[in-house]
Amino acid sequence: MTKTRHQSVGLTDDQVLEMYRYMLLARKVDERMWLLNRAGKIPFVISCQGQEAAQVGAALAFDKTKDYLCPYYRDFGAVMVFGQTAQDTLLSAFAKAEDPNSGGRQMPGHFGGKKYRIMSGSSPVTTQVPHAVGIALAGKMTGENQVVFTSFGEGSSNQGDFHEGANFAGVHKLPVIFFCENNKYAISVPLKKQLACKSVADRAIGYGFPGVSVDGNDPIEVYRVTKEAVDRARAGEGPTLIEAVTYRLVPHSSDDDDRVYRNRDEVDEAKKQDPLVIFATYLKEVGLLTDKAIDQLNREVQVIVDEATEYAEKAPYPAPESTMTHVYGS
Amino acid sequence: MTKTRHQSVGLTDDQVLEMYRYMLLARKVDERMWLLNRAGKIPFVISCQGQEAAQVGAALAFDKTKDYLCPYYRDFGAVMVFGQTAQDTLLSAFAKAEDPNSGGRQMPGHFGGKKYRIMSGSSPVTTQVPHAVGIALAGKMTGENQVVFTSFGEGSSNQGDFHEGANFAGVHKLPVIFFCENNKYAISVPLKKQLACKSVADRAIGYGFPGVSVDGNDPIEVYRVTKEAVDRARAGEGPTLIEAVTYRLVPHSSDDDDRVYRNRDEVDEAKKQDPLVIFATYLKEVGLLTDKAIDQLNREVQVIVDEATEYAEKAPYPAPESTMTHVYGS
Amino acid sequence: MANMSYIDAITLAMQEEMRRDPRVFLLGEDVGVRGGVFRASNGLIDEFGEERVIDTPLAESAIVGVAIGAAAVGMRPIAEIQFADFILPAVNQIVSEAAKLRYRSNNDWNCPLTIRAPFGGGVHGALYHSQSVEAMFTNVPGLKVVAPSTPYDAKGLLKAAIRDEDPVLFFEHKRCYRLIKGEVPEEDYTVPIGKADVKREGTDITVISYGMTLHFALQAAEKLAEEGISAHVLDLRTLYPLDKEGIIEAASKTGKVLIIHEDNKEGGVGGEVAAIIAEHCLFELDAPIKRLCGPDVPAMPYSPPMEKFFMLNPEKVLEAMRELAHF
Amino acid sequence: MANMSYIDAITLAMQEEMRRDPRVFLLGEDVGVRGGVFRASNGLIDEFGEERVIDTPLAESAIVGVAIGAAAVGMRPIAEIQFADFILPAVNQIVSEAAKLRYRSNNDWNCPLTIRAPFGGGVHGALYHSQSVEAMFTNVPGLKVVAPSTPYDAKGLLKAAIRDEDPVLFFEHKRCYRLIKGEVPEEDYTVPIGKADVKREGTDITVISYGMTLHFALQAAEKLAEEGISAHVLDLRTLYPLDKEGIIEAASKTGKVLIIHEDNKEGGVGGEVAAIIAEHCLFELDAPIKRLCGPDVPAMPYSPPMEKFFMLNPEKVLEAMRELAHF
Ligand SMILES: Cc1ncc(C[n+]2csc(CCOP(=O)(O)OP(=O)(O)O)c2C)c(N)n1
Ligand SMILES: Cc1ncc(C[n+]2csc(CCOP(=O)(O)OP(=O)(O)O)c2C)c(N)n1
Ligand SMILES: [Mg+2]
Ligand SMILES: [Mg+2]
Repeated sequence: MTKTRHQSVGLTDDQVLEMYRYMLLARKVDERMWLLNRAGKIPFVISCQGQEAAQVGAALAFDKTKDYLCPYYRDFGAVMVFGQTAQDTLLSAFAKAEDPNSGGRQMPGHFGGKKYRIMSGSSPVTTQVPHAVGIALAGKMTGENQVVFTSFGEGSSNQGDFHEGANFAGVHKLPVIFFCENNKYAISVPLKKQLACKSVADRAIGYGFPGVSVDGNDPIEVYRVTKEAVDRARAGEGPTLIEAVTYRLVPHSSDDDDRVYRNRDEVDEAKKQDPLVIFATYLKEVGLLTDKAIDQLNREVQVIVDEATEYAEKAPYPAPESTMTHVYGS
Repeated sequence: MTKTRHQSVGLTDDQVLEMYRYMLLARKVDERMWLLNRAGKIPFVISCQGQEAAQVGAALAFDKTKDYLCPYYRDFGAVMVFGQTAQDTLLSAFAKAEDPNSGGRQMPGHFGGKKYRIMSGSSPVTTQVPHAVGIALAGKMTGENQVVFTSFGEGSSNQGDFHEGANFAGVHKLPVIFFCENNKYAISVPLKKQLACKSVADRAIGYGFPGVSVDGNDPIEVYRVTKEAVDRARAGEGPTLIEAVTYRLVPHSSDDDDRVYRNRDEVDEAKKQDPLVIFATYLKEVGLLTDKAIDQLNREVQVIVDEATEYAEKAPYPAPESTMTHVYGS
Repeated sequence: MANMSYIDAITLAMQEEMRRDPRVFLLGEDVGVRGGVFRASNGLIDEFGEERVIDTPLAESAIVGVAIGAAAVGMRPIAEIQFADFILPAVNQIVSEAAKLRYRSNNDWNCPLTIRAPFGGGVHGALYHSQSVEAMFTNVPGLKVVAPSTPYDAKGLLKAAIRDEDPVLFFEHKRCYRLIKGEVPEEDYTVPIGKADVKREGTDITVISYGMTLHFALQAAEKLAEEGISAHVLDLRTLYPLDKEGIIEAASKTGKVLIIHEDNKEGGVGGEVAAIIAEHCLFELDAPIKRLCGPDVPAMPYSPPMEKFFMLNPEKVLEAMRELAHF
Repeated sequence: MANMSYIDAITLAMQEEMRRDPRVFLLGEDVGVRGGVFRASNGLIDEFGEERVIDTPLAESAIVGVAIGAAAVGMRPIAEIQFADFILPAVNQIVSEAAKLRYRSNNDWNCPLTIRAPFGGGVHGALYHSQSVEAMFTNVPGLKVVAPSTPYDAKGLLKAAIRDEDPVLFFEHKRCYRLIKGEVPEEDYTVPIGKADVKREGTDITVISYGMTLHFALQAAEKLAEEGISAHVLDLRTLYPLDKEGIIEAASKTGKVLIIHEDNKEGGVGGEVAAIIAEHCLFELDAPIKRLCGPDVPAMPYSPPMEKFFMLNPEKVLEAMRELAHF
């Protein structure tokens, strides 16, 4: 019997279905947040739409009981693989006390949670990259040798912290996967005004470790190259830089109007490559999904998102005076 | 008649003699500063010894009536090509008012001088790299299109400012030559603890422009690759990263003791490649110098250095109260 | 005179200066096609082209460092930092380079650079889109730090900053952008950097502030007037170097001083203002020098009740002013 | 008790903490084989190996950023910044990340990181090896800023910093390194962060200082005693958050306050100290609150007459103290 494409990279049928489910959940939660924003219920949304395959495909290559994630603000797909729930995300969107990322202190997309092995992130881009390297360094010292997954946009790969962090990891051969989600824009600034190299992956050679570029709309391929990188890292062979080529299907955030800087044709064209659509097609082709099953899945996910929304909307805000707490440890 | 090596790269006999003379002058001034330091007459020395060929070879590829130099602290050879005199250097070493770099405000090696088209530099490494890019950007706007020469050590190529500056220049295709003087150490930290790439030049591909590695002990080769880069830059073809492989023959500075971190064999081995020695050998081989001529040149240079020392030692200090001046323009 | 918003005054200042002097150009993230995320550079790329309105790569140290290089050779860059919070990666270039270029070169080089950055909160911006970072720069000789509170001052000070021969950090309170409107003359004018401005004359208490909280003080002063309390309100406008004389004069006038800023209290600009008063007109004081500031926590949280708790507002200001008046 | 230099006390503190706790490690430029450019980590690599005494690449933002990551997962890094002046490229990591990690994660994560940096001048270090950069960080909630002036305090505070659950900036005055010697107990002890210390009891004037200038004040106090003037000398030790009670108590004690620091005056830590006094014990004052500080210029020049002009010294301090006493 010939292997399917996912089997040949070591993914079981169950795993690819799980993959799809995570992608769908991330998408649906994201769509819900836009609705809530447009209805005036939440002040801000930042989106993963278009990048779910890259995020989920990569995250599934890690051992979430052991490895660490230092994500960036679009990584709804990745944090879900590491354990965050739709409810967590909605709690954060509503800035409620129970939000596991920050207790409502940070904007949505500022992930964190020790129990999920997700390092707390901030807004200034790329600061998480050296953190990932430090977590890997600590793992080397303690012998835990966890592999660390850190992600960032292609615009953010121009920050000094990317360079300094990658170089440090290269010198110390640390188990870090630098995952660049190249969605072609940094807010309004197109790729060609951000960098002049052919691929962000080209930067790896300057740090003495491998760089790979992969189609970020194909979660199986993303999984494959990430898994290889993770295996190498776990074997003590050091870091890898991966560029996942994607496209951001929606505006930068709820404060953005992307019509100013990109034409609709371009976006429409990209929508044809929507990873959810093409992955669904694949799963149908290999006989793992049917249209009916997809409908069913959509309904299930919708229920999860509805319940999460309801829960989060009703959940209490943090107390005003709690503003004064946790500046320092006791 | 077969061409000599220097002729085949477009250097006249006079030019290579000038090259040698600059190298020698830089070396002799440097040696003098060490003597003055050891005699307790000046508090600090930082050295170019071992890097003269790289500095002079590269600097001669520029048009000093038009181009700009954003050097780093070892570049005594380069600043001399751009017009600084031995006296300037000694005035700076003695921290005298007449020092053209800073009026005695900065340590030696902190070059500057509008009349020489040398941008004022500071101590924090690599900050000059974005400045060079900005000067080139200005030249593009004004139509002057000067080419900008900026240099830095290999350790300093790990700073974020290198990455951010190089990337900016790559995106805007600016006429900047990024010149890395790889002398194998950043103070005590050896190359392998600084970076894991094979050559610093490998970093260029990540910015979309060419990177070249060259033997920094060979001023003709350094001139050749730099001239090519300058020509390309002047033709609007953008930046180049050049790595000149050299060795620092003396301690990092007068405050350093290099015996702690490198053994004498290594240093002795490197001294065999002393660019002054090998370039003199070459010039003798091609019949441009004799031992006698070298002696004569040494004496001439010695007189210059002696006179410069005498002048600088006698020159007045800045007035104490001048500490309060030039915080802002009037 | 035209009545315009604070942000429009800023746009206009840039436009006029770019028309006036071909050496002026703007660079930053999203300042071109997008016209800035707050639209402060709206339309400029259409008029001046992408050579003079540059969408840079996402790298603040380069934005400032490149601008310094260009300024050094005679250009007059305006570098926009998208949010004041994101100025931090550029601190080395600002403090080690821009601020010290003239001094270290013994006046041979200088750095006529303006860095604009929107600061302050109350816009659901959470920890990293709400900070007041000015105090980090008000100890750096060689820099000038400006924070206008009205459209008139914004335009006049921005023009002065662009024409200044030294680096100026220009902080724009983002809640002022569209909320604060005012008269702005048609003619070319500048407002001098280094001079505080009495925004309201009074005799009972002196309030010293800048940015958005200045407006809270003015609103509160109106109310207090009804209670028969007369407040003297000084707008610092320039935060570094401070207008010592203006501060001493304003403090001496009433002998009761309240300093207000959104930035947290300890180590904020208000401390220096208080210290100047305590050094120069202590015996003219009839009450301890009071400060009303943001709480000493890392930054403003996102969650609405917490943001509200953090922010000053006219009521909190009114209360503090009244209390001081009754001291 | 052993009599040892300030720098030896620092080395010893690191050695003892590294022996005591395997999670403690040191990273920075030249800290390994070279033992640090000031030799503060002399010998540590021999005892603890290059895994725990790490010579990093030349990149301060990475030194701090990597240390933050390691601290977050339970290590206790000590990051050395070679000169305080070179902390500036790491400001974003320090202020946006280390200082805010606990707060932004609602206490889920924290950052037990110590950053050591030699500051101050008078060592022919010129503009960029002499700066006092502390004021940049004394407005940042979430951070603690410490600057000991004696070997006893240096050792005890460094141990406290290493054991602290939050990030501590530890500034070491480089002229104290070998000049200042003192008794240091053999036993393990810590000095609490956040507490100022009365280094000399007195009744006529109160001097508040830290770092090298504290010693100038103590020397001057000796001389003044001969003139019958009794000076009370408070060592701040922790610069952020300040020990308000200690300051108020010391100021109230004599009613005449002189604040001294090497950092330039405007916007320096002394401003906040003065403001605290002016807010809390104004009516106990018998004289304006005076400050004696470095001049408001970008940094200390190299040329000897200028360096001397810039630096405070026992004579300048004596004069200011005497003048205040006679007010
Ligand atoms: C240091 C810093 N500067 C600026 C910003 C504002 N900002 C937020 S996201 C963004 C663009 C990021 O682009 P990219 O890295 O490509 O990621 P993407 O949003 O496209 O996924 C900018 C400029 C920031 N968050 N941090
Ligand atoms: C930002 C910064 N960090 C640290 C230093 C201290 N320092 C001065 S030179 C140097 C090593 C530089 O090494 P490299 O770049 O290889 O240049 P080299 O001295 O070898 O020519 C260091 C760490 C500095 N000047 N600036
Ligand atoms: Mg992007
Ligand atoms: Mg080197």
